[in-house]
Amino acid sequence: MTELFLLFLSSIFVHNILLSRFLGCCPFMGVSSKSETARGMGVAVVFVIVLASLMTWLTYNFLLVPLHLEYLYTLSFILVIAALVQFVELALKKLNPTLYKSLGIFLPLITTNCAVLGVAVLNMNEGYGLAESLVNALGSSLGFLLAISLMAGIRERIESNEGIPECLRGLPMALITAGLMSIAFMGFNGIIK
Amino acid sequence: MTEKMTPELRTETRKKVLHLGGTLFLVTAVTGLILGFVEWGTRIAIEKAQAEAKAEALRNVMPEAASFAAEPMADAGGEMITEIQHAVDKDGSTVGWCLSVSTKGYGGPVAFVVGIAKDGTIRGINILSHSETPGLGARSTEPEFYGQFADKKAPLKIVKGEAGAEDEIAAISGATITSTAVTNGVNAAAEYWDKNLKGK
Amino acid sequence: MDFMHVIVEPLALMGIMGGVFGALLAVASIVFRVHQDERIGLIRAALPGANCGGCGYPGCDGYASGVVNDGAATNKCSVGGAPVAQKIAEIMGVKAEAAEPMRAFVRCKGTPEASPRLADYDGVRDCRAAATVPGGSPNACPFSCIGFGTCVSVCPFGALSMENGLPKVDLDKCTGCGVCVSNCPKSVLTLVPRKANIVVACNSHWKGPMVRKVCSAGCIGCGLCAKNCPVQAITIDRDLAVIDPNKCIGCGRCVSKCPTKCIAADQACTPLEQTA
Amino acid sequence: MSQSTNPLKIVANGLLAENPTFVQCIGLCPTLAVTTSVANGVGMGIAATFVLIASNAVISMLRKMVPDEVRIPIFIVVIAGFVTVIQFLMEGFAPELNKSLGIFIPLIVVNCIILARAEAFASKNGVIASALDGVGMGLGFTVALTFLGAIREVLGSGTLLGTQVVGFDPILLVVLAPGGFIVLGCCMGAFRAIQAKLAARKGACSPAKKASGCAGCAMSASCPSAEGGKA
Repeated sequence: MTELFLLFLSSIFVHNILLSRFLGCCPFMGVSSKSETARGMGVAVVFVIVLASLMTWLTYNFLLVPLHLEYLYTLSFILVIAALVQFVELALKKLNPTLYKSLGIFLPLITTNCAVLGVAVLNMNEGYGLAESLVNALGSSLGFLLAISLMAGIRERIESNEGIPECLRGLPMALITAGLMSIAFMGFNGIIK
Repeated sequence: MTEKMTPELRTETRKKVLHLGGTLFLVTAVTGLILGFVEWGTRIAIEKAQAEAKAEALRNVMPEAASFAAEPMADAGGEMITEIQHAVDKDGSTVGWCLSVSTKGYGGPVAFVVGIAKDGTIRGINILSHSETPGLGARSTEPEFYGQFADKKAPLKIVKGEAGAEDEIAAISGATITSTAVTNGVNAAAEYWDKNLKGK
Repeated sequence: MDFMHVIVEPLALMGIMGGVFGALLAVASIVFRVHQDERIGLIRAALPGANCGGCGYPGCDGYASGVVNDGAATNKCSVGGAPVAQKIAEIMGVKAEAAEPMRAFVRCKGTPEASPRLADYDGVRDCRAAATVPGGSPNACPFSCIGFGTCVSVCPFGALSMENGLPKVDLDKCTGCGVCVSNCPKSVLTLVPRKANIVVACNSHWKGPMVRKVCSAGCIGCGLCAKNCPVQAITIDRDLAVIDPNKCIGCGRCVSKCPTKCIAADQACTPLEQTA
Repeated sequence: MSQSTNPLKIVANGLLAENPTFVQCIGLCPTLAVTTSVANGVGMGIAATFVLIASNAVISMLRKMVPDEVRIPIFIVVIAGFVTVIQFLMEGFAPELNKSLGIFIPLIVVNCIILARAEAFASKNGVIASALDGVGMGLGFTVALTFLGAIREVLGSGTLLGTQVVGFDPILLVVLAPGGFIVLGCCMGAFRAIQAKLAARKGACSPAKKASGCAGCAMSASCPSAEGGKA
């Protein structure tokens, strides 16, 4: 049990999928200008990554391995994720419009998010069991939520700052801020073997 | 809630299911076919590349061996040991053993091969894969570090700074965790050799 | 080559997965159908679909519904740029038709000589910051131009420059986009039609005697201009004269009648000819 | 998105006007992670370009018969197919590049550039135009990756294409994770500064302001200084 907990902590802090594994940077840069959209995006990513990891683990272990077609993992994973996200979007839009208002509009954005497929492929490469895959997925996506919320908070503060030189305003400054945050997260390295 | 299933709605659904399902079926099936074909075509090349990489790793820890034969794992003694190869020279007499070892480094598992000669001296080690920090732990793949293990007797001790005595290995500055992990792996391999492979 | 494993199995497996998901989505799209404003679909088609979030909205669908439902600006798509902004404007019916050409106008003549500076302000040299000072402004007249040049810095066309403590509008560069008007904390700047040449250059709604105490060139709300205007173009709104540019025939009688000379007789300027 | 059809303009468009990395800021994941060396950068660039051209061509062929509801899954399946093909080719014939690019080859599938180009361009234009757009975007991406790879390799490990180049001992941080963010941020700043200077010399309002001010302003059509308000 402690091994799972260690894995959970390490996937949030040590191997943060955004700041040290570089997965999911496109929406990270784009959506983090306002904190409520960033938080909405983060929660949607948590929801989708955990669901997608479950589905891809089942597909891999019950469909690809028995048939010795492991090489099809890229194709099948991305097909499962795309269909899953589209289905969840349709269902959410109909069943719970308020939740869709705050959460659902991020879903098409998440299909092209490297983090979702990245976590699924990592689970497979590390050969994790079902429990480990889900814990890793939850940890990584909470790491994503943490990173994007922090980023949004900082970016809102630096938006109104007049001191930034003209050409650095906006995205270049966001990238440099992300670099500094990534240095801070490197501090967690090594606390967990 | 969802519209009730009126007759024309049912036909529309069936038409749509066929249309969407059919297109997706067609596209995925054709892609699956192409991939199956490409995989079959490149399978030989991939196996050759992988075998080549493995043989090359074994050869430079045990240069004088002519061929390698897989050896079954004896008992639970070597939890770090992942694979054992029995190295023989041209006329079939044992030259030594190659043990593949995987230890927990700083950033993740470090996999390497240890070559142990018939008389127990370590012929050398070769790091296969690691995820250590570049510039620090990653320097374990440089000859200055892994070269130290050549022609040494186990068990080895890791020391900071200069390696004085015969059984001492100088750790990489700033990467003691990686250096210790590799040395423990080598000691485990030597210990496994001592327990199970000595007589053979 | 084992025919089954190489050809048939991948084809069958992927095909069945594709087919099942296609069918699932088809049923879902029917069962979960929800009516949606068709303009969102139109705008979504015009957008590049990069889902990059550069517009601050979560992806293109987010931006499309943002434009239709809560009226977001049509030019926020950095990837699409002007052509996409143009298309969205058309879809939304907000034709970018040639609006009445406007220009910025400074409604204040309170130079440091005319209206004394009450406080020695050494905070952030920015009007928006200075406006938060108790009393609303370091100057004697709280309606007057603070003079730290925020408008100059925000103008995207470089049409404004500070002269003697007040912004000066360069009529050749000013396109009337209104960025300065929205940024001035005292709303001293306003947009007037380019053809109007007589405008009240004061922003104060104080009674006459109080205005006289703080500024020698302010409008005291005496109403002489309103009485003498042949076409009744001038109204007094809370002790401040306002000239209706459409009625004003530019005779200039009010300019001569005004005791404090605060009605500016700027020369009317021709609309900006297209040099681009 | 200039829809003009002459081939050179489409390719130039991908390279400069809408460089995926510096202007559109999409496809950042591989850009940050892989550009620790020029070899990696070029390898990743070429792999992405191959997939980009092939998938753009095939998607524009299919664009007529693709129902709108399943548009994204179909595009992604086509892209994933080509990525797996390139993965096999790499494993078979370029093992060392495959080891260094590692997890980033399967991630080409969700690389925002490819799906963005598929949706924005390929699904609306002819096969040749889409393929050319793939060439343009691929080249722009490869140039950006090589440029970043060179900077990070020289600063971070003091070598260029493996040969020792720089005297001073390298700054380790540049090769690590945070270095990617910072170097890309500075390059993008430099890129915008150059664009602003070029624009300023032409007497137009600088693009930074243009992006915010001019495009939506009703007067932009007749504005003398908005360079090329129209497409």
